[in-house]
Formats: sequence, C-alpha cells, structure tokens
Amino acid sequence: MCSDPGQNMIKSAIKEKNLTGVVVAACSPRMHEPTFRRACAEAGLNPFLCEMANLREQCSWVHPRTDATTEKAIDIVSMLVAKVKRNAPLFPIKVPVTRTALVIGGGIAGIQSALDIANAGRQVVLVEREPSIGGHMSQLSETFPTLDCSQCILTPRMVEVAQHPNITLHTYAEVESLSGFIGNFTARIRKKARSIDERSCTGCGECVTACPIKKIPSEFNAGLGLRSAIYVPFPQAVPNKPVIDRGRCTYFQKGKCRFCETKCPAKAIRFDQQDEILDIAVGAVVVSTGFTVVETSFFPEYGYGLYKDVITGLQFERLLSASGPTLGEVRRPSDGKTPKNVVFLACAGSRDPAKGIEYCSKICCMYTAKHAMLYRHKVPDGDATVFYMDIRAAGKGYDEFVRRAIEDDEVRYIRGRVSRVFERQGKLVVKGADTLLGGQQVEIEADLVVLASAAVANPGAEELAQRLHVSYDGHSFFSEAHPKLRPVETNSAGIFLAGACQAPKDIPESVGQASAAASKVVGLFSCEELTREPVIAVVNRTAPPAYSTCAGCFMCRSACPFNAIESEEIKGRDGQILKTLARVNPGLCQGCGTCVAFCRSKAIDLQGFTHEQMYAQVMDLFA
Amino acid sequence: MSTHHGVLSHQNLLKLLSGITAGGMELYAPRKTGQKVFFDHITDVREIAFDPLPTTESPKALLFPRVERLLSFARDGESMRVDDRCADLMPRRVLFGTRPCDAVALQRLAEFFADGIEDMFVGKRREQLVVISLSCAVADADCFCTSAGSGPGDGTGSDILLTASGGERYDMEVLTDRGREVLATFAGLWDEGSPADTSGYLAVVEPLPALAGFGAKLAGAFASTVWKDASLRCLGCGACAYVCPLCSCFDIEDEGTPSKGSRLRCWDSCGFSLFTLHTSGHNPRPTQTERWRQRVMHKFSYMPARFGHAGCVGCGRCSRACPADMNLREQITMLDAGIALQSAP
Amino acid sequence: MRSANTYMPYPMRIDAIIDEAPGVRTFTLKFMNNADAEEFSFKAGQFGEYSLFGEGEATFCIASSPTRQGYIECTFRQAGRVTSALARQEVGSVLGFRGPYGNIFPLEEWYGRNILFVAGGIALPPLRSVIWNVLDLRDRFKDVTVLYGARSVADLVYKHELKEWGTRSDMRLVTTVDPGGETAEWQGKVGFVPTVLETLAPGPENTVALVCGPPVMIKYTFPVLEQLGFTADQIYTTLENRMKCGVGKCGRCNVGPVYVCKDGPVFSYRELQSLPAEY
Amino acid sequence: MSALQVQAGELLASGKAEVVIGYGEGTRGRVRPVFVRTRADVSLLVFDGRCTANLTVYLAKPEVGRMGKAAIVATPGAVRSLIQLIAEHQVDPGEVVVLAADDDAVTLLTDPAALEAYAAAHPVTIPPEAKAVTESLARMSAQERRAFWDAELSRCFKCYACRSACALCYCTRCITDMNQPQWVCVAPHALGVMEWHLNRAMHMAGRCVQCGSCTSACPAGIPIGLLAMEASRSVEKEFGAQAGLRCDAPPALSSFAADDRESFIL
Repeated sequence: MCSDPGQNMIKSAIKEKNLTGVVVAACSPRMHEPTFRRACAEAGLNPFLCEMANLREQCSWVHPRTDATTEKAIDIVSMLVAKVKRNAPLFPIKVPVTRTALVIGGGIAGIQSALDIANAGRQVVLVEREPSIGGHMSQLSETFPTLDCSQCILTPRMVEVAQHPNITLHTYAEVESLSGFIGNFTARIRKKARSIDERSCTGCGECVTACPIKKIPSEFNAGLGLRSAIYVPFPQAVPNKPVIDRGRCTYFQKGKCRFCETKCPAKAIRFDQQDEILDIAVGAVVVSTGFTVVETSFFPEYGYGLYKDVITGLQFERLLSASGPTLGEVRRPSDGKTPKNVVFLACAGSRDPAKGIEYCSKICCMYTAKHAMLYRHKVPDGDATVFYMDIRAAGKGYDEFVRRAIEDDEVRYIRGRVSRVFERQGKLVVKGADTLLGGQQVEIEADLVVLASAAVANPGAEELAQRLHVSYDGHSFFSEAHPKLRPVETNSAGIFLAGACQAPKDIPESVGQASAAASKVVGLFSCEELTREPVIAVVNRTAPPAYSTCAGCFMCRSACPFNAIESEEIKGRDGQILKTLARVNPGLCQGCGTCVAFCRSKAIDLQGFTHEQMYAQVMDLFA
Repeated sequence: MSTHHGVLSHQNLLKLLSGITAGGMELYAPRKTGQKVFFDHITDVREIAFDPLPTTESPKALLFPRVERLLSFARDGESMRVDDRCADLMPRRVLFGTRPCDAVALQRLAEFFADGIEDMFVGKRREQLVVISLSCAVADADCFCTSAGSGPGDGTGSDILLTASGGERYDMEVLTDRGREVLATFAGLWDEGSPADTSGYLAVVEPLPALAGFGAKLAGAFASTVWKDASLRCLGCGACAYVCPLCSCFDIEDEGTPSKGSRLRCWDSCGFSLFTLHTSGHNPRPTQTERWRQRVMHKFSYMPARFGHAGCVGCGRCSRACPADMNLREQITMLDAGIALQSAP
Repeated sequence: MRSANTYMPYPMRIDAIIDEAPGVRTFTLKFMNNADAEEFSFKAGQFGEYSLFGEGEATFCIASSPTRQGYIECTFRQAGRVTSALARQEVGSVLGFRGPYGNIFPLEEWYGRNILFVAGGIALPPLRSVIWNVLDLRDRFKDVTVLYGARSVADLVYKHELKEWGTRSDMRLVTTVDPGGETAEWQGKVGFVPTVLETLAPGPENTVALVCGPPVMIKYTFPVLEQLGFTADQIYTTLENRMKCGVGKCGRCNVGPVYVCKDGPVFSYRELQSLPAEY
Repeated sequence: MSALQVQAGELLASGKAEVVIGYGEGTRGRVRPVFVRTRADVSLLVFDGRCTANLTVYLAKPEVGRMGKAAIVATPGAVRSLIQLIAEHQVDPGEVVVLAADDDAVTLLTDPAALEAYAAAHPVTIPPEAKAVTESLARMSAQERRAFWDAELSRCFKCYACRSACALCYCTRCITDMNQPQWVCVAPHALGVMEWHLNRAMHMAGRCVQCGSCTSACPAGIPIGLLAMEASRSVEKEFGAQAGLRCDAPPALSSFAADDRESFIL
C-alpha cells in the first residue's frame, strides 16, 4: 500500500468517489501515516481525514492465523471508520522562530554544538556553570584510541568559541528557568558574580599569586592538586579570567584581606559585584550538561576515601596529564612514590544492579586500557593489572587499542570481579576472583588502585530537567524522544540533547551527537516560521452565554508537563470579564493529552483524537 | 355505577391485601425505608407502612415511571428490528395506601396524557391500575388539598376509598367497577354497610385562601418582579418536580448503540437550566427566576386554562422535599400578595 | 396499520442528499413501506421528529411542499448530537420519522392574496414548503415576493432553487447578505433583512407576510412590517422552541398556555402578542 | 440583636457587603437561606444548630452575583468549601466577606489567611449517623457494600439535588448533561444512577470538603455524601492532600511531586 501504485490507488479513489475520509488498513501509523496522509493531501483531501488501522502490529503479527484474527482485523478497521467519520480537517500551526540557540554546558559536546550552529550563521548563547568551558575533556591526558593529547585538540575549539562572532559565552552562569515553547523560549540566566570586571581583566595572574589562601583542593585536578581562592581553573581556561571563590575567600568570609585587589594592575577586582540576571529569547536549546563519576561513598569495599592510593580514573587522568599536579609523572598520592604495581578495576560501580547502576558506563573499558597502557609507557618496569568483567571495545580502532595494551604493553587482564581492597602490612591488597580460571581467588598487592568509577548523571540533573521540562530516566540521565529514531530530541519540542547528559559517551560519540543536535537546531532555524502538527489540545468553545464548558478550575494547568496551559479572559462588549477560561498555547502543547484526562468538564479535546472520535471508535466495538 | 359501602377490619384489610398478592396481582403500597416512606412493590403485607406520613415520592411512577422504554431496536442484518409494543405486557396492579390527593393527581395525570394524541403507555397503565386509597386522618402544615380541589376524604380517582373510623376499622367506599371487581374475590372479608358520615375521622387541613383567584392573578403577572426574590434561594434541582404527583415533563433519549438499544422516556424538570436550552446557546429561560416562574405559572395558570384544574393537588411533597425550603404554600401566599401589591394602582 | 405507540417512527430511506451551506444539508426521504406512504399526508408548516436509532430524535420542519407527494425533505444544520449523526448518514441510510405534528399555515384562507415571504439564514426551510406550495398553486395567489437573507453568500441555502426563483416571472425574489458577507460575484443586495425590507416597502393591502428567521431578525422585522402598515393578523411566523415529544406532553416547548408543538409552530403575530415572550 | 446581626448590619452599612447571605427562619421549624440587603432586614438572620446547609453554593448563582459584593454566613464546612473554591479559581478572595459562625461565636474573615486559620481550627466533623454508616460499610464485604449501595441508589431519581446543593459542583455543564458523546446514561435506572454517582464521587475526589450538604439535600434520604467523602479520604491517604484547607493548594489529583509514589505504575 505504501508503494507508489498503492498511494495512487488511494489518490484516484479520493478523486473518483469524492471521498471525505480514508482508512488505510495496513501497518503502524508511526511508520507510514505521513506517507498516506501526504497521498491524501496530494489528492486534495485534508491529510487529517486519513486514518490508519494498524493491522500489522495490532493484529496479524501478534495473533495466529485464525478466523478470530480476521474478525479482529475487521473490528479494527470498523473502529477507525467510526472515528474517521468524525474527523475534522486540521491545519498545521505556524509558530514564529527566534533564531538564536541556547547551549547549556560548555564541555566538548556543548562546544561542538555551539560551533556548528554558529558556523551555520545562527546566533548561539553558550552557558557554562564553571568558570571556564572545556568540561571533562580538558581534564583528560591523552585520548583513546589515538593517544593524542586531549588539551591539544580541545584548546583550539575553546578559543574558537571565545572568538566566534556568533557565540555569546556566559561562563560561571546557570540557567534558572526556561519558559515558552519551541521557537520562542525565554531563558533566564543567572551570571554568578565572578568578582572581577571581565572587560578590564587582562588575565595576567597577579591576583592568583597574591592570594594568601592557596590550599583549596582543585576541582580541575579532581582534588589531587590545590588552587587559591581567586583562581583560573587551568592554564588554558576560556575565558582566561580568574574568579573569586567567595566561599573560600578571606575577604568574603572575614571581611579583611583584598590582597588581590592591591596587586591587580588593571584594577579589575570587584568585591561588590552582584549576580546578574539575563532574560534571553531563544528558539532552540541544546542541553549538554555532561556527567560526573560516582561519589567516594559508593565503594566502601574498595577503600576509596579510606586509602589515599585508591583513586578514580579521572584522578589518574590528572596524574598522567602534563598539566596535572605531578606534571605528568605517575606518583601515588600517599607518598609521591612511583607505584610499581597498579591495579585497575573496570566496572567500578557500573553494571551492578545490586548497587543500583545496572548500565554500562561505556567509556571505562577504553580508558582503563589507555590508563594501563600510558602507565606502562611512563613506568616501563611497573606492573599493570586490569580486573574486568568483559571488554567492550566496539568502536573504530577500539579493539585494536585494547589488544595493543594487552599484547604490546603487556598489561595483565584478569577477568573477574574484585570483592575487596584492603590494607595488609602497609600494602594495598586487591582481592578478587579469576573467572576464567574457574573462579579461583586472586589476591594482588598494589601500590595504587585505580577505579573506573561509574559515570553518573550530574547532581541536580533532575532539577535541571524539571526546569527545562524534559524527561529523565531512572538514573537521571535526560531522555531522548525515541531511543532509535529520535536520539537527540527530547520530548519537549525544540530542546535537544548532546553528550553524556543523555547517557555515558566517549568523545567521538559526544561530538557526533553534538553535531546532530546542531543540525536539528539549524534545520529548525532554516525557516522563519515553524510548522507544527495540529494534534494539540484545544479548550472548547460553545455558544454564549456559556462560551465554553471550561469552568476555569485550572486542574489542567498543574497536570500539563509542558506548561502549555494559559488563562484567557472572555470579555463582554463593555470590557467586563465574563469568564476566565483555560487556553492551550498551541506552540507549547505537545498533544500528550494529560489535560484531557483531568478535565472534569471534558472541555479539552485533543485535535485528531477528540472525545467524540475516541468514544465512537471504542463504542464501535459494541455496535 | 353507584357507590358501594362497606366496613372492613384492619386484620381483614391485611388479609385482603395478602390475597391480592397471592392472586398474582402486583401490589404497591407505602413502605418505610429509614425515616422516609416510599411506594414499593410489596410481597409481604407486614411491610406496609400505615404511617400517617405522606410518602416522599408520589405514586405517579405507577402511571409515568421514571424510565419508560418507548421502543427497542436491534439490527437484524441490513434492516432494523423495532419493538414498539412495550406497553402490551403491563400487568394489573393494585396500588394501596394512596392518599386522596394522590388519587386525584393520578386521575389528572392520566387525563393530561390522554389529551390530544393519547399516550398509550400512561393509558395502559391507568387501565390496569386499581387504586385503593386511605383517607387522611392527619394533615401537616404543608398540606393544602382542600384549597386545591381535593380533600382528605375525596374519592376522586380512587377505586376504593377507606376511612379509618376508629377501633382498627375502616369505612369502605367502592367507587368503581374495577374496585368492585377486585373486592368480589374477597367476599367475607368485609361487611356491606350503608353510607356513613366519615367527616369526623378526617384531617383538618389548613386552608390556603391565596389559592382562590391565584390563577387569574398570575395571568397578568408574567412580567412582575415578584419572581426574582421568590426564586432567589431556589437551587435549580428537580426534587420538587420529581416528588410532585402531577409534574409530567420528560425527556426522550436513546440508549445503547446504533445496532441495539432502546428509546427511553425519562423524567425531566422545567427547573433544570438545560431544559429549554437551544443548541444555539439561546435559552428562553436563562435563570432560575424564569424557571421558577414557569413552574408556578404552569401549575396555577396554564394548566387551569387548558384543563380546568391546577397542576397541583396540594399534597405538599415539594415543600417537604425542597432543600432550600421553597415552601409552596408560603410561595403562593407571598406571590399572591406581591402581585396584588404590584398591580395595585 | 400504524402502531398505537405514538413514539414509533416511520422507517424512511435517504434518497438524496444536498449540501446547502457549511454544515447545512437537505435530505430527501422516502417511505420504506408503501402503506406508510399512502397513509401519510401533511400540510405546509408542520414538522416532525427525525431520528437515528441509538442517537435520538431531532425536530425540524418538513421543508418540502405538500403538493409534492411520495417524499419529504428536511434541511438541518449540524449542531447537536442527533444532527451530527444525521450529517454522517449517506444516501440509502435508514432513519426514522414521526409526524407530521403541529398546526399549519392557513393557505386556503389566503387564496387571492399577495404573499410576502421574509426569511433569514437557516430559517428558510419552513417557508420553502409554503413557497413551493404557493408556486405549485400559483394561480390561486396574487403577487408572490420572497425576501431572503443570510450572513454570507456561502450561508444561503437552496442556492439552485434561489436561481430558479430569481428567473421566474411570476414571482419576485430579493436576496441579501449581511455586510461583509458578500463576494465579488454577488449580484444580490447587501444589508440586514429588516433594512432591505424597509427599502423594498411591500404594500400591506391584501397581503400576508410570513416571517421566519433567527430571533434577532424577527425582532427587528416585525416593527418594519407594522410601520409599512401590516396588522398583527397579517403577519405569521413559526416558533422553534426546543421540543422532544412533538405531541404536547413533554413540556419543553410550553409558552404560556400553549404547547408550540401542538398549538404551533405557526403563529400569527397577533397570537404571539398574547403569549409571554419565552421563545 | 445577636452578634451576627450586628456584624451583618455593620457590613451592609459600611458598604463592605451589598448582600449578606445567611440563614433565616423557614417553615415547619426549618431554617432557609436568606439574602439580606438592607440593615433593617438583618433581624431575619439566625444561626443555630439547624444551620447546616452550605450557603457558598449561592456564590455561583448569577442572580446572586449581580447583587454585588457578598458577605456569607458560613459554617466550618462552608469555610472549607470557600477555601476550595478560591483554590480552584472560582471565587476571588477579595470578593467575599465571611461571617464564620460556630454555635454562638461569629468571626469575620476577610482574607485567605484568616479563612485558612479558621478551617484549621475547625476540623471536619462527621455526623454520628454518617459515622455509623461508614463504620458498618467498612465491615462489609465488597458484595455487601454493593448490595447496600444498590438498595440506597434504587431510590435515586436523578433530581440532582446533591449536585445543586454542592458548592463545588460549579461546572458550566455537568458531565452528566453532555451528550457528544453521552458519557453518562441519562436514565435514572440502576445503571444510569450508579454511573452518575460514581462519576460525581470521582469528580469530588480530593475536592470534597465534607460539608454534608449533598446528603441533607437528598429528598430520598440517600447518604450520598459518603461516596465523595470516601473518595476524598483515599486521596488524603495516598497523597496527603485534604481539600478546603489552603487557598493556594494545587489540585490534589493533577499536581505532581518528583518523589510521588508510583507504585501503581507497572
């Protein structure tokens, strides 16, 4: 039916028989409804007068070949006929588009999205919570599977963002709220007070040197290094402007100090700076807020937090990095000695339903191989042992990379789970089982244990999701609209996802998704007006004096997941308010029908699925 | 026929009623449920309430039930099978314990439905209904039957009228052939008697003087402002209409699917806001003021103009049922005075 | 033999459907049983209850002329449950009809007189029955004038018949649409019906005026006619109160002591004046 | 003059109210709603144990609305229903002055906070008869309960007095009066009656303030308020939401919290 001859059959039937409705009894409407509706439209019939009876998924595929199945098929068709008789022509909704994109999160995904959109000639507002963009990628040493230096490839992109005429960058800023709808959002952004005047600051660093408070664990170095109260997170930061950590600054805490101010040649220190609130009109949003790794408390059995030499993979990245606290030399945190036995635990927390993280963090297999390999390069006489469950290296050049670690760099891979890490006579002991050897117990003494900690959603991800009205999964990762066919869209139109905020991802995948999201945004921005399917909720109107069966109780308003319910005043000729009704904003409404279910007065109908249509469709079964 | 008289003991009355149920006729009589009394299908005469209290509902449902199946239909292949003989199987029923006002109302109701194009449903039911009424020995403050064309010992509309005449004994008037027919089976349970003066056993009903000439006054009172204040506390429910023995407004609705179902007639009330609402949104009676006026005008002006009697027998049920204490006696008195005042020069 | 059940409809089949205006349709209905067809007769002004089993009944006038036998026509606007269901029917569908109910336009009393029809919008159907009745007995009447207005050109019903009436020499047709409702090709007048009636100024002598339209049109048309010299006895209209039973029982159409279904729907203006304004 | 009459008189005299909706003596020892518009008429106002009908129902009546700003004599139940009406955007808190009456005390409540405080201080009281029925219902099996309601509802003829007397039944067009589609059977037969009352109970869930007006309005003496009361109790149990306590309360059934229990979702 969906072939050209099939469509032509429908078209000619419409014309010859002057049809006022069409029911196509075939497969899933999800698949081919647009096809048939287009065919109807081409024959001059409003596309919404075409319905599909899903005989494939709802009948032939799920039942044996019996008469009863045939009867069910007839019922399904008959129900749709009852419905289509009550269909009304619907017309697409036009919504103007503000052609500026908001990108939330300035990691590699956000950077890539912002650049792609900006390079397509559209305006971008990039908001980053930290003082600098760069995200986790800026913390990495080398990257798998090519071992090129992470910062070397990232920094030029960061600089490009800063210099791009189409990109407005707000670092040390957060999105407080998002209102509006696709093409017409308003984002409220809180620019936290940096306590310096960014325009006068030259980034000379005098203030950082002057700051007497220097023993603050550095976030950039995953706690392995230190920073001052006024600080630039890392040398290549963009913007390369310091920020005063007001929680740590002596002046803000005790009212005295201001050493940095006296040393600043540009007189750029602003202790009295206030948070700034910006309301920005945007037409689309890319959410690329990234991820984090599980907290220390997650692994009491591995001694993380208890033993200084049990560290996370992210910390190990910093130990490997030339810009890190050890300038790239592998020295263990406890005594600064070079570890001779390093044990890497893959799946630390991941794929562990008992711990509540049943998913695979995806990146650990690869970075653990990388860590072991880099360690072996830096400490050629050291032993690297990896405990793993199985190796997931399904990327271009990935498996070869892991094989190289095992074969060329002689990393010892033990298939098995580690049950405990404990200290014995000043030495760390990793106790596990070798499942390839029939579950034989293995104990390995280690100088350093590196946990490939599970990648998890950022703290506050749920709250952000609620602020943005996007859905999230049980692990607080943001949900895509369809796991296969709409992987970068959310269920809120005009809001897209990029990077690890949706699920753990490596760099190439994040970049790929970021570009995909950017292309969605650019596509959306290709027209001045947006055409949307009219399958949205509508509050009915009736003849005066009732005007509507809506009683204005606004039970729908709290039910609406998309904030699409507004109020509307019906006024008399004299301007007096006769009635206040609910009104559905056609731009915001996603047609989910939740309001319809809650309305006691049945005053809201979902166009294309009205009460009358649904009722007729169901009642047809009894007819 | 001439009226027959007799005397019947309470014991024998119960025997007679038991005999009726045993003989296969359906017996309806007052039965107490909670604090209220309703006409119910009785199978055990001990359940009959000889309460002086009037029933909450009138007995009109025995002629004009809450729901009447006017016809039923079922698809039969390509054609439609319609069964319109719903009234054919109506059984003979005996209604016992109606008060005289109710019996008068049943007669007026039947006359109304017979007027013009006759309603076969009400007609058949009336034909099959034997009414055995009990005179009223007490009246309450809401009663005004004597001013509404009836009285506590009025036999109009009854087939048999019983008047408790003291000592567990009833004076019996057999008023119709139908009444005699029923009694014929139970010879021996009652004694022939001569016409007795029962007036001493009857309730004294407070007269409602305003009702005399009220209809005539109403004729010119459509545009009066009295209605507004009078109707202000009316909640617009249908309680008064549904307990009224003479309210006969109804709705016709289909139930079922286009393949199988029934066309039903259900009680309706002119007090409901949707009663006269047009699809266009236009409503000739937009507020309760107009609707209350319609109820009063219809009963006391329009009905008398058409049928020579009011659409009210003064049973007082509406006054007892109204959740907002729209007392009809009081309303009539007040409206009468209000209209008179307004039309005074 | 007709059923004793008053509420039993005649089964009728839809013989033709015409789309008159947006949401407005005309059905031609034929009796399915010959006996019914033979027994049935009606007069101009009467109405019936049209029904679909499972949906209910709706009240409209019989829009065809009693001079045309063997079928009836009805014209309705899709608005409520029953009319929406009716609108979904196709040629060949079976529906129920009971009637005819109500009183009639006393045409026989009007022989030899001028007849003026004034109609607005969807209220032309009741007059159409009379118009065709008069035209089919043309020689019994003197001048025949039809003034018909609608909100817009699209809203005019019986467009093909208007064309025919417009070309007939034995009658006069004036059509008008409300200001703003005209199209580029519109040949008729532009203005509200009462206003056009005023300029038309038909003489009241020996004339009967039949007025049907929405309440607001009627309200402004009666004074114009009175001004032109028509007495209340010369003006007739039909009332369209909500009805259910059609036989004076259900109480819905009650206005004063009359039941519109039984004592109407045709009323002279004189009769209307004696009724409370509850329609 | 009673305190109530004094207060009402002052409100009318000062123009703070143009009509006082209160209770007055009715017939047969009953009280009835009265609408007092002049100071002289305040003597009509009474308040005692007979005054249980919820007068807030009149606020939705257009004829009453046209009288101007209203003061209303309110029982604790009526105060709760007023709060709920405010929460449901049916009454503008500035529009109504409340004379909260409880035995012999009269409290003037003019703002949401005062209403809320009053409601909090006057918790729901269930009349002993209702309590007895609820308790016996609780002991019944499902079949027995069904039989109980079948018997009770067999007396319902759909006069809709319950709906008319309910302050929270303010819908422009009740679901039961809709016919496209016809959701609820019009007919007052067993099914139609059951459909109507279950619908109403569901629509009252989380909204019923348990004022008891529907039960006392029922001419057939059906304890109809129990259904809505029970539905609201379930909502209270499941979601901790009680109607009629907060003027800004979100709708119990259509508002969500991130930590809502979702045990019923498969």
